[in-house]
Amino acid sequence: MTPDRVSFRLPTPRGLGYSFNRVGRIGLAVILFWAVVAVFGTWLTPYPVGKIVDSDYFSPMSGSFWMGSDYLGRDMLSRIIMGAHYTVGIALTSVTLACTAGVIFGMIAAVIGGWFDTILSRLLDAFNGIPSLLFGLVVVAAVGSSIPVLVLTLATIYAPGAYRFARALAVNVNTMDFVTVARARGERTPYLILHEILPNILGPVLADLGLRFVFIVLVLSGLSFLGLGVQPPNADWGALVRENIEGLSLGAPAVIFPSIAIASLTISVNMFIDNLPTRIRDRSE
Amino acid sequence: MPASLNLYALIAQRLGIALITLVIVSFAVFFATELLPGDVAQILLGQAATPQAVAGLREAMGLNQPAIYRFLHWLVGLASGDLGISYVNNMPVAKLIGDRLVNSLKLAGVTTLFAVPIALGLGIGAAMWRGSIFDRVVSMLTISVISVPEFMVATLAVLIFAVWLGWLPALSYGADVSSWATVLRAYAMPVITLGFVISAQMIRMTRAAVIETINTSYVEMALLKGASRRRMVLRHALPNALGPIANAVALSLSYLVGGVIIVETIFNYPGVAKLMVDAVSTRDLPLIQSCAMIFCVSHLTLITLADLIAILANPRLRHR
Amino acid sequence: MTEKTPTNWTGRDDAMVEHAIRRGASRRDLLKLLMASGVGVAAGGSLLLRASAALADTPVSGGHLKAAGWSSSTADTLDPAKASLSTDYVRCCAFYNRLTFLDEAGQAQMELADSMSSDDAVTWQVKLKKGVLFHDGHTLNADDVVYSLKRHLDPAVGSKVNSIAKQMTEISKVDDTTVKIVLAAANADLPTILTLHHFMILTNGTTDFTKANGTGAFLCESFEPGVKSVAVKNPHYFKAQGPYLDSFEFFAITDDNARVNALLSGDIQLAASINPRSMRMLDGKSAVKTSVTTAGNYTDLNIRLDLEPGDKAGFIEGMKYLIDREAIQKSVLRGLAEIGNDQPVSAASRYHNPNLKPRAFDPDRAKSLFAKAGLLGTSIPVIASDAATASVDMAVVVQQAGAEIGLKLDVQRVPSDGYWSNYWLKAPVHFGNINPRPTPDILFSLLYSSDAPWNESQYKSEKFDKMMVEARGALDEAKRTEIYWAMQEMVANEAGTIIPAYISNVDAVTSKLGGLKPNPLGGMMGYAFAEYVWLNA
Amino acid sequence: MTDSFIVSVRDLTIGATTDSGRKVQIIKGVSFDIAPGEIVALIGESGSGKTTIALSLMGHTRPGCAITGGRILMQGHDVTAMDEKARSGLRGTAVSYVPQSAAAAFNPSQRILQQVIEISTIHKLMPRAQAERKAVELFRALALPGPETIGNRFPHQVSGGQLQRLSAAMALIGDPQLVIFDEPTTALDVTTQIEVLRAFKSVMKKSGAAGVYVSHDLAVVAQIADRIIVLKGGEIQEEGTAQQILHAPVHPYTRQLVAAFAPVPHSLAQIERQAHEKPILQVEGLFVGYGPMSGGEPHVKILKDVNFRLERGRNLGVIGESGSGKSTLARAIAGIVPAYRGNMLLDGQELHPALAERSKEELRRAQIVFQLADTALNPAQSIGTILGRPLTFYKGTAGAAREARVIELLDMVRLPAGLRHRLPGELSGGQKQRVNLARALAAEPELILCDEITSALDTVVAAAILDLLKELQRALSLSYMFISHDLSTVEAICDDVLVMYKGEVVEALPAAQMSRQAEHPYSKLLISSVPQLDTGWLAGLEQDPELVAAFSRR
Repeated sequence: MTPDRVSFRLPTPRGLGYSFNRVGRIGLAVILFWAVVAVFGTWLTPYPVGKIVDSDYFSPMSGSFWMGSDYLGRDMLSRIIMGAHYTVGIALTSVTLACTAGVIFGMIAAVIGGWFDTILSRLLDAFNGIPSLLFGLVVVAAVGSSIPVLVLTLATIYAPGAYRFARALAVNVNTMDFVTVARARGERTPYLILHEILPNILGPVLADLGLRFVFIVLVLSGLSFLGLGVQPPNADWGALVRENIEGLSLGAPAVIFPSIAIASLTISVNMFIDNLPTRIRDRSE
Repeated sequence: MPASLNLYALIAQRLGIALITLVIVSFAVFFATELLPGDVAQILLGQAATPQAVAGLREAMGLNQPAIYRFLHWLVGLASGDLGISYVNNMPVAKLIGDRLVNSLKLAGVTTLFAVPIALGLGIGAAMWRGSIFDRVVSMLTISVISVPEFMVATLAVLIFAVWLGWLPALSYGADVSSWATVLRAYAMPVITLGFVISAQMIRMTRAAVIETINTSYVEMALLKGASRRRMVLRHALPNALGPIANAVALSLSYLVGGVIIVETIFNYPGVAKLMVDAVSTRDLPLIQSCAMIFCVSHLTLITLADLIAILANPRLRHR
Repeated sequence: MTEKTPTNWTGRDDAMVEHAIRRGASRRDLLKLLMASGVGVAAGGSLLLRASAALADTPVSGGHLKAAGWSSSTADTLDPAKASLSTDYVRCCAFYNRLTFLDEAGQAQMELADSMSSDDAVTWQVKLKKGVLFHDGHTLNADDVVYSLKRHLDPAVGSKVNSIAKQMTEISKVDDTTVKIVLAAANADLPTILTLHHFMILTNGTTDFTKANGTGAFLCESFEPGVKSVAVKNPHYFKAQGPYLDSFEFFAITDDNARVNALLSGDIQLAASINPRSMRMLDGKSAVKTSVTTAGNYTDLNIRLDLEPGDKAGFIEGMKYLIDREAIQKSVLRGLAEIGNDQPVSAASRYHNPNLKPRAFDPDRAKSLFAKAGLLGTSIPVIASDAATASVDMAVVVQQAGAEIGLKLDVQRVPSDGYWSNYWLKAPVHFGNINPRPTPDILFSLLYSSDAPWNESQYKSEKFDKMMVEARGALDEAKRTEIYWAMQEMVANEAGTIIPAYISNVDAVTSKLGGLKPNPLGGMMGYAFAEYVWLNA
Repeated sequence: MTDSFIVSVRDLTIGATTDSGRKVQIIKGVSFDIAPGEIVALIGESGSGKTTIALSLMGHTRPGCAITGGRILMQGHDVTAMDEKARSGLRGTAVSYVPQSAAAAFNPSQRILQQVIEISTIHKLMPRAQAERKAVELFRALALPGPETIGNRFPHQVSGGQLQRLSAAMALIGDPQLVIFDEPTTALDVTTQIEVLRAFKSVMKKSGAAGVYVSHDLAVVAQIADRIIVLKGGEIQEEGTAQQILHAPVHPYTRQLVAAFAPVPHSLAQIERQAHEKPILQVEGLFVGYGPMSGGEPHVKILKDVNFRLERGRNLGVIGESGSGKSTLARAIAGIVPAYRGNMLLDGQELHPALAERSKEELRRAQIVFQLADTALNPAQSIGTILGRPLTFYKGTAGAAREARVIELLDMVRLPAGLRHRLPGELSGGQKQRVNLARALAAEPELILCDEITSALDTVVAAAILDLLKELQRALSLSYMFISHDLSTVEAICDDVLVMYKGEVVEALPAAQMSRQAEHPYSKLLISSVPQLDTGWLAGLEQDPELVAAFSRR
């Protein structure tokens, strides 16, 4: 009977799911590849990561060393596989921490508003002004370099950005009528944040998380460049590039492969984020 | 209400907020650096540190006074332009920073001069011809650049331009700067590296900002008036995207002051970032604090400026 | 020092190398050639330099030299007492002079002193050269020397050599050109001790070090800490020879790779302390050459005898067998090193004990020792840092060897910043790095005597202390040598310092640079190169 | 054959590509002609394709859409066959466009005059000075105040009605043969709408250009169009002269449309009332504002001294134009915007101004329903969750009981039970508004504050919602406070009416006698401005120009 069925609607095939273009698929494939390597890499290394297996150094690709050897004559393939474990692991943990903290505080600031919002936003803005690498250096100088310290430092560096982003989104959602309705109903802040706001900013937040992941991989490699990072004999990719950078002029695979590894991961994350699968909305309105 | 008065009030408010933030930040910076472990006296004496020598030096340097006293002293000094005396070599911090800051600003200035117009041009172009080959190439390039560690870009640039081709000097500082041509040569390498890094960000953000305004009704209206794509973008979309673009540029420039530690290291360029790293390794607190303040001040100045540009570019606020 | 190390090197070899260079052979070819003739790469490098230097050893005057060291900071100073980095040493050598200096053979030679004499090695008479002018025109006299030496005794100055200077109980002026130095105990090495860079002579009463006013070969034109210094030729230099350069500029490029690149691109003419990994970059580059100095710099693994696990019998001995010295020499240091035998006096010193053989790599033996000590299966932290040259790589080599016999070494790389104050001497198992010192006495008294300020493994032996004092006063060379040999043996067997290799310092220079020779005080001619080198057109 | 027409559209089909890449037809073979000087209205609901057709006349389709078939002949030139450059040449000179929201269609950073004469700049039609003179003439013709100077202002400095007229000047500067009006008065208040319509009408007559007038509002169209084309689902339903469509519609859909306009007299809800019963809502001396407080008064004051009583079982309408404070009144009663002075009594009990200070029970008894169901329903929650939450929140209902109650609620608003698994985005506008209403009902309230709940809906759909409201009132003995700018809606459902102007109640009237009993000049103006379904209404309307000037902010 409903007379509002007269409004024009296209046939909506339900459950058709998502559309996903080729570039995005390639990105996802590379990300998954590295994820698998990161998780199962420990069992895949052909040689122990710390063992000097080649009497030469910066040796080219060969049957026994698929990616050549590093400056000490260690097997690069093993080291890159191990590096995936650390690079992906550290970056993912940090980015998750940073975004979780940033998003929670961003939503609280947006919902509560007022002085809490102003002071927190301004402080974090100013904190953004401290160059991230220098901040990393100071922290590591203060408390030493270990994986937890590294993760926390990176998370601290990126939390303000995540906060800003989440706050801007949450402020928009907060003005929506459904939040007002919930408020008029008498709902408290935690409910508003978790049930009304969070689900509506989750998409962009996840995309932002991806981009931040890229930056963290790069900052991590920058920190490695300045001599901080994972403990030997393990190394993240940035550290691998760093320790073998002398091989660059020789075209040594020892420096080229970890660079490719970094670039492939970061580029594919970017490609994936830029071409996220879109939910199909077959509606003309 | 009088338009200008309101505008001034708004500007004054932004400046006031920036100033208050600065005071809070100075407090945070001072006490955060105080928490750094390691004793400057001990580090100064290095391998020769004996307990008596350390105690004597601490006394002489006034390190035994309470922290809050030193903070107030420092803050008052800061306000009057006195940055204190370096613990390490007894020179005024202002003098130590002075030249370095000029160097940093020079590098930032030259990079800005080149990178900003190029980045804005490419960003706007990519937005104007959205979806074209040009747009795709620019987008892919920017993604590639922001995906590669900075030290790789720098080292590759040195290898190619200085070592293999021999076109440019590998070091930028201490080079011959007697004429414009030589200045350009000297700055080429770090500027290329930094230019790559910051343009990529600016291009992305400019493109996004312009595309956002292209999707507005008034740009569609321009199309329906028969305007060309160029006119639509340059006359209608761009002026309204100034705010976000200024913000993107401000963030990039802020990076140029303090975030260039890797470039300074590789090109042996004596800027403030390297100074701060040195200061950290020698626990030279007055120097660390001053450097940190410089970064915060420049960042705040830039984002406040961008904020003001956004306010001034907005006719609703300008012509009330 | 390498000059006399390759005892099987003959003049015929010299001629062969020289001939090869004339033919235009690449550096790598030559190294192969030298390897073939059974000479260590390190020795080969310096011989190579000598051989090539022979081509053009006529000094040329003029030119501007740019040289880069590897470290500098705002702590850079023109105060010799506080000098702590290579950068400081280079500047001090250019702007000031010492009473004595160390020649290529490791012998103390007179510089500002005309002579130094003593009958009992306790009371010394120092005669000064006459008519030596400071840069400001002031003439050198005994007051200047007394002031310069006495500064080191004042704790407020914060001298780095305070502990060494303390043995000078009296420093007094006899007349305008004579100074008397009385020592607490006999020490025949005083002339050598005074070759240390800290003992530069200033004008009486100098407290301002924003400019350098010395007697040195160069005038200080500008000095910016952590940035660079520019020096111009001293027209009134008291030595007959040199300086040849019109001016030189010194700064640091901290990044190893950037330093080599700067040399390759021609932006600098001298790059100090090249990473062994970079050697291959220099291959086949005719525009550059290297100068290798094996002076006795070493990175050692220190295990404190008074803390766990070093206090467990057999652990230190086991570690000495577990450390693969050959792998460290070949892979970590790329051959630019000599295998060490756990004592600090290197083959560059004339007191080196050649009979003391390095321990062989023997993991099985190490394993049984660890098993006896009950340490297999436990995790032992090992502190390493980039601050101690190559220590991280060495740690990884030992770690891997340990992993294969079931000893878990937990390598912790800590930042260079603060390494020396926070970890060195303190951690139970850690790495240290010791710069070359001119005499065994300095090494032993700094590092191994019971009251040594830097007793890395907390080695304490009364017998050793007595022998040290005895050798110090022994004016008979043979007797001293004998005592030093015995002391080296004690250190190698009893102390907890494992010295796997003596690291060569490699300076890379443009092939136009002439006059650069190795020196036992360290790279860049014991940091004093500026005065001696010249640029060929 | 086409010579006598400015525009001939033949078998036009326009396709769109959906997110999944699937192609669909949104315009399915449309043909019509427009003669010179004739104004043709395209009328239909949202999604009927009326704007798409209008834009296609300029050779423009929105992103994702494309002309897939048929021809559009503009003075004999085939627009569909032109390249982009040729189309650009056409735009502004042969055919021009007056947008729905002039506020959005003016570039905020350029002065108005510059934008008005931009067409002449782009097409190099005349020298700048001449163009400016022409613009001023048009401003005058459009009855804009200060025609000489208004062009020097920025868009945000003039009112919405003026901007809409300025956009007409912008469209006419290039002397086009055809002007497309795309719902140009929809966003305006009724009093403003009249002036704008008058201006359009006179200026079109003067220029002799033909027009296409796109609208969903039959009454508006009736005042300006010669011919009306009724669209639905991308197809033409009926085409005829304005008189014929209004008075003798043939197609059932057209009849439905016209019927929705017929006033439905409201009869008092038959609820037993006891004489002594307290009013469900009583408001006394209410003042509302926001901003920093000084001396107990906020910086910005919105409502001033509002007083009224709403008896149980009766409905109160609040009418007024945008900015009159009617929505704020609803929000103040709901506690969302706290009042700073005055009392609110719910069933005789004092309500605290601030939301946080009210008890759950108080909150439950008065529910608010917002205008835009799109933003009032959380797009990330299923309908079941949205309806279930108030049940859990107020009553602690959970599990199967909750599920059962949700189904009951859906049934109450005439929606199928299966809908509870869907997300709001998958529902039509009417369905969403029903869910919006059901959510308020879930709290079992006694009073529902309806804030423009039918304004965003198509006429037919809105009528159905009103029917539902009445039905529910009978079944659940509810009281409504009904806020609307649309007088006919208020008339259809309310017993009493408050007329608001600039934050004050200017008059309280019984709804049935609104037009007869209104005494306050503003009420009179407002009531007389509502367009009637009569082609001669606008021409015959007489309003005191001074009154108009005093009350309509132009």
